[in-house]
Amino acid sequence: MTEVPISWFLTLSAVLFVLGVAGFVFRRSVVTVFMSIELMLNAVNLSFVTFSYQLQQVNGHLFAFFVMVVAAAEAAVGLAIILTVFKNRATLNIDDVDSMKN
Amino acid sequence: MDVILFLIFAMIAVVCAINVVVQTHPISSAISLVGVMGSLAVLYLLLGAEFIAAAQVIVYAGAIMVLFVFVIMLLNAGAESKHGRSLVAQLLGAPLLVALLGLLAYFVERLYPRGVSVRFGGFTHGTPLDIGRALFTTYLLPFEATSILILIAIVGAIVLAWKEID
Amino acid sequence: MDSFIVISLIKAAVVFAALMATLLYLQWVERKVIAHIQVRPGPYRVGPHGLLQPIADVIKLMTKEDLIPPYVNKPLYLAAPFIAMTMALLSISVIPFGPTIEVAGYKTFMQLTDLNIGVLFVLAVSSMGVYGIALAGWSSNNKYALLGGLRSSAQMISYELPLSLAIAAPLLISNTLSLRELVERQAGSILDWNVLHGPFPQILSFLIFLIAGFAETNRVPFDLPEAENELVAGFHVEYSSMKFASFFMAEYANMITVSSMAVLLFLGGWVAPWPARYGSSLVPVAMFAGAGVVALYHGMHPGHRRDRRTLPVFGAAFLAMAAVFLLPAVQAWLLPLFWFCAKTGSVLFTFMWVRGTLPRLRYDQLMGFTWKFLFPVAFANLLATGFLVAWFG
Amino acid sequence: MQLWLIPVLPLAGFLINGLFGRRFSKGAVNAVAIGSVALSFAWVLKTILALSPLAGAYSEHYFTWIRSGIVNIGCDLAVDRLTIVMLLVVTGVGAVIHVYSIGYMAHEGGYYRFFAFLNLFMFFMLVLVLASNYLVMFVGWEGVGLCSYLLIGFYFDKKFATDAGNKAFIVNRIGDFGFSLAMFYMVKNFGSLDFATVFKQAPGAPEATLTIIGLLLMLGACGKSAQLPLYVWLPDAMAGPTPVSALIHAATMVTAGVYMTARSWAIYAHAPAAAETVAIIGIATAFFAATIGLAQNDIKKVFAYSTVSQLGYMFLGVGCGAFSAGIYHLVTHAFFKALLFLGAGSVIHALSGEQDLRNMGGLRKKTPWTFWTMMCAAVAIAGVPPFAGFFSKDAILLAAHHYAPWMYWLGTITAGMTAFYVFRAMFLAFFGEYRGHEHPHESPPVMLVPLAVLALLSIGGGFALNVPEFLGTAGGEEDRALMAISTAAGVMGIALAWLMYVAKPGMADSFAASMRGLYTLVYNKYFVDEIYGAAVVNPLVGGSRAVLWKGVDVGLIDGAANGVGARARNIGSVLRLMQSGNIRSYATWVLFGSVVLIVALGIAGGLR
Repeated sequence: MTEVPISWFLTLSAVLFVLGVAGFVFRRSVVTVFMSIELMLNAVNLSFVTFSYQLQQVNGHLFAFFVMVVAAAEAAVGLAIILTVFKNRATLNIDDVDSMKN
Repeated sequence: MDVILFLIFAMIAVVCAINVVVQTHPISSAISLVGVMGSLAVLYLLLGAEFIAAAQVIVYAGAIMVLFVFVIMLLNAGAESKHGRSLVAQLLGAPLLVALLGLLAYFVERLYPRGVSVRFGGFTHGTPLDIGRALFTTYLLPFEATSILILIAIVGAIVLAWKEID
Repeated sequence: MDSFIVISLIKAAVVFAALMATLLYLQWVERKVIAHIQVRPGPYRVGPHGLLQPIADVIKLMTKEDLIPPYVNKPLYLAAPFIAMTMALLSISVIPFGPTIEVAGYKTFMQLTDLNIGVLFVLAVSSMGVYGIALAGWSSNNKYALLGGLRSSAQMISYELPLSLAIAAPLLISNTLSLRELVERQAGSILDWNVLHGPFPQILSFLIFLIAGFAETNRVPFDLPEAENELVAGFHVEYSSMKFASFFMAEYANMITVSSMAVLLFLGGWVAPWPARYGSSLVPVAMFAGAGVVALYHGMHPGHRRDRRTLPVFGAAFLAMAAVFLLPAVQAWLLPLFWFCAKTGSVLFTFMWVRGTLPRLRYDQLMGFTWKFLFPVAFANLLATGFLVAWFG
Repeated sequence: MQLWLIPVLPLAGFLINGLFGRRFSKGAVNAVAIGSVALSFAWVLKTILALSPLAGAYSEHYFTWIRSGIVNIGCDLAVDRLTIVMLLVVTGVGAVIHVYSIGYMAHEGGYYRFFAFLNLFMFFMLVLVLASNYLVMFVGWEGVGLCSYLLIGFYFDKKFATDAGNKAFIVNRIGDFGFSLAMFYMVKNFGSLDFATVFKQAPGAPEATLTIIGLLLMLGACGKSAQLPLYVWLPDAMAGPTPVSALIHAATMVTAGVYMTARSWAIYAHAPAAAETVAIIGIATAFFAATIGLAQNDIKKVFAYSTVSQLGYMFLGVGCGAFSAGIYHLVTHAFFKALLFLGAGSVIHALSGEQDLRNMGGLRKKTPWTFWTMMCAAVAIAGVPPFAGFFSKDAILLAAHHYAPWMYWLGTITAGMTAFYVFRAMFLAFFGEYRGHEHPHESPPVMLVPLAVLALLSIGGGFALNVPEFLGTAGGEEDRALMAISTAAGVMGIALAWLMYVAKPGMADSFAASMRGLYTLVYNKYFVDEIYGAAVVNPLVGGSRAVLWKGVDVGLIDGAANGVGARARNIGSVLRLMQSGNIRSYATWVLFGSVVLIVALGIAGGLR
């Protein structure tokens, strides 16, 4: 058996996605939460590429590519927001950032 | 051979992903995440997605994660503080996660019987040539839209970071 | 299958050995070059003309106490030099040194492996290189190291942009991402090299590539991460012994990578500047012979007592090399290798030359230079090339 | 033939002046405004030359405007002889009045605005005239209404001016309502709004249909042309600048109703009841307005009621079946009434804004040009041969005599009254002693030249331009006796005015005192405005306050809106407990939602 069942890839993707969700829900550091989002995006990308293989067409790769672009934009803005929040409140704990103003 | 490769890198990915979640220090999480991305790149190669694999390393690991590491270093973020709590997350979080994973796995298994399988070289249309061709014909408008998005993100990041400390 | 693995292993061993030797002696060469620019002899004590100096350095570094400060983040502190070294060496694996050759009945490339996305691979690996430095700076738990790491990551992210854009321009002309095909499309004479190619010579992007390459390898004038007079050595201030050596070797390996990439992308790889029928195959012969003669002459009239023995030996060796180049059996693979090494060496010499000439930039100048000058120029150049390719292609 | 150029040239003038006029010098504004109208006039002349002798209609199709079911309405323009007459009046008189406005408006604010509006008016008026179907005509119809509103309220910082503008606009809505209904009815019955199609089908249509259409169209015409009972806006419209009164509210726009009725004569010809209604309304308005005119002291009001009265004459002519006579009177009226208004403007200008006849007098010496030119117009309107008014009025009265003799006699009495009140105004203004305080001065040449031009037209326009013959419907045989009677009525009116206001100045007052009640009634315009106010306006306002505002708006709409808001707040105060601001809680809720979604999808069978 040298071939990998396609469901394994999808299951791996699901596992990674759930781990990302877990990070989002249980971590308190803003940066880690942010990285959990990236982890989820990666998991979804894996699904896209897998589907692309299954359907033998390149569209899934394009979606993955766009996800990367959006992730890059999101990282730039998100990290800038984190910097601003840190400047203003001197905290990286996500539970401290629960009101619009101090 | 393909199965062995898959199992190795899937293992690395899962272990690193768990590490991302359980590490209390952001930089450890970040390095683990780089590990996840690297092993995912290998899996992409296995699926015939050469370009995406390279882009994964260049964009994700090489740019986005470096940015994360940079910010963590800049803020000198230590291990996360333990105070603060979310009752909802504590009570509902774990059961819901288990439910989600179970549902996803169940549906994947139900929807994808064992017949379809992946073999290295089974898909050869993931070259930069194919991606580029699709990107500049079918997906031209989304592509241009993302370039605008990037521009906006740059401007937004600069505006946000420009603000002086109050 | 088996022969493939065997050949690959042999090639890997050969390339690794050659690379290590080059890394060792590159430092000697650099010290010599800098010394001569500054009108002093440089290493001279260990071995003839200091030729054994690198060996001595290695022995010294290996036998030194490997000190791990108590306040560092140990796993990352240990991983950082390893990452830096690995990433630096990894990109060598896709760089071709010459065309297909036939050794003992086996046909093979003078290259560890040919990827059809070789250029992307090199970019990807080099973009990972920053982790070594950043992590080293952070895990050392030292403010100078942290500053060095911060600077280096910001600098490398920033300079990667013009670097990629500068790479994209010749790729547009050659229309391939495989490093091997890239060279094959520049075959012919010097006028077919991308740097001088046809209606759109890439001189501008070659210069941008070189400048960004200096920054990517943290070389003078962009060596702020390790600015010794303000950061007392930057990110590797807490490292000693072989770990310190790893960073050094990584830097030199990166230099070699950047130089060979410049050669492959812009200078035609292993292709001779003009076709063999006009005598390009005689150039190495003439060079080695000339060097041999000069060495022999100086051996007759030695400046130092020791040179009386060493210089004639070297002269004889050079003459022997010249003779080897005349053998038709080896010419097929030796000539391309010679041209590749000669070109890479020239670029490396430029690196050293710049280091010996230019002062270090200030940090804001460094960032302003790339974002406000290099990036727009690279972009404009890429746009112009794109339009020209679309127009004439 | 590029008919579209005729209206579009003034439109271009409007756009240029309207958009950039603020930065222009007065000279530039003049050049643009008058140039565009003059070019339009020139293009009309060229059109006439190119199309003569113009036996039938010539039309141009530009694009399909509305296509829906059976209705296919194009943006079409057409020219026939009727249109030619109107075009010449509109562009010719329009151009003259533009020139006059240079002098009149020289010291007013909003100079460029005034000319921009005038040009816009010209555009819409020309569209109205050139239209080849009712809808395009309606566009022009509404457009001139808009311009009328804008120009009546030109001095928008004065309350009475804006009120007058509102009144004109609202009263016209009633008429436009009739016009729209007529169009709907036409589409329903004829399936088209094209003049040619409708008129071709008219002879075969049931008389009831045609009568309804005719009456509805008449309602529209009554609004636009200030006929009973919708005439009340026109006297108030004198709040606008005098050139506007001359151009819009005497010469062109108010005659649009007459034009429209004449244009639709094919319908009226087969709907005698509707035609008779038009005639009755016309003669009633003519008589009624003339009586009011007898006792007015504001010089512009006198002429305004005179305009209403003369429009009544035109309707009388059209209603009697002599539509060419009505148009004939329309043309001559455009000359002499425009001249009267411009002369009045010149007087007002001379007296720096004084409009009350009681504060004038003896201006004959001070402003000789104005006096003599206005005298031409006064004689013309009085119906003295061979001035312009004589011919056209006589044609109408002749037709009326054929139609119903009582209309002729009422018309003749009205003619006498017309002569009386016009000359009353003339004598009060120009004879006797000066009773005012300002220092009168003659107007500049730029105002006097248009007066002279119009005076020539008032003198010679009658026999030089035989409109009925041009329109191909020459009137019946001449009746010298009837002619003599109507002329005598006019002369008698003049003589009476001379007697009462020049020969024995005290006589008018004693006469008014002796008939106190009647005089008060007439002086107060029969209290029509007050009656309308009590009967229509106040109940409407009161009803709106009580029912629409307090009941519907506050009770129902506000109540519903506030009720929805209050319920939402109640619900929100419960849901708010979930909005802790804690991001991880939110994430957990999102997770919860996605799990529910997947389960729901699975149960529904979406994931198969």
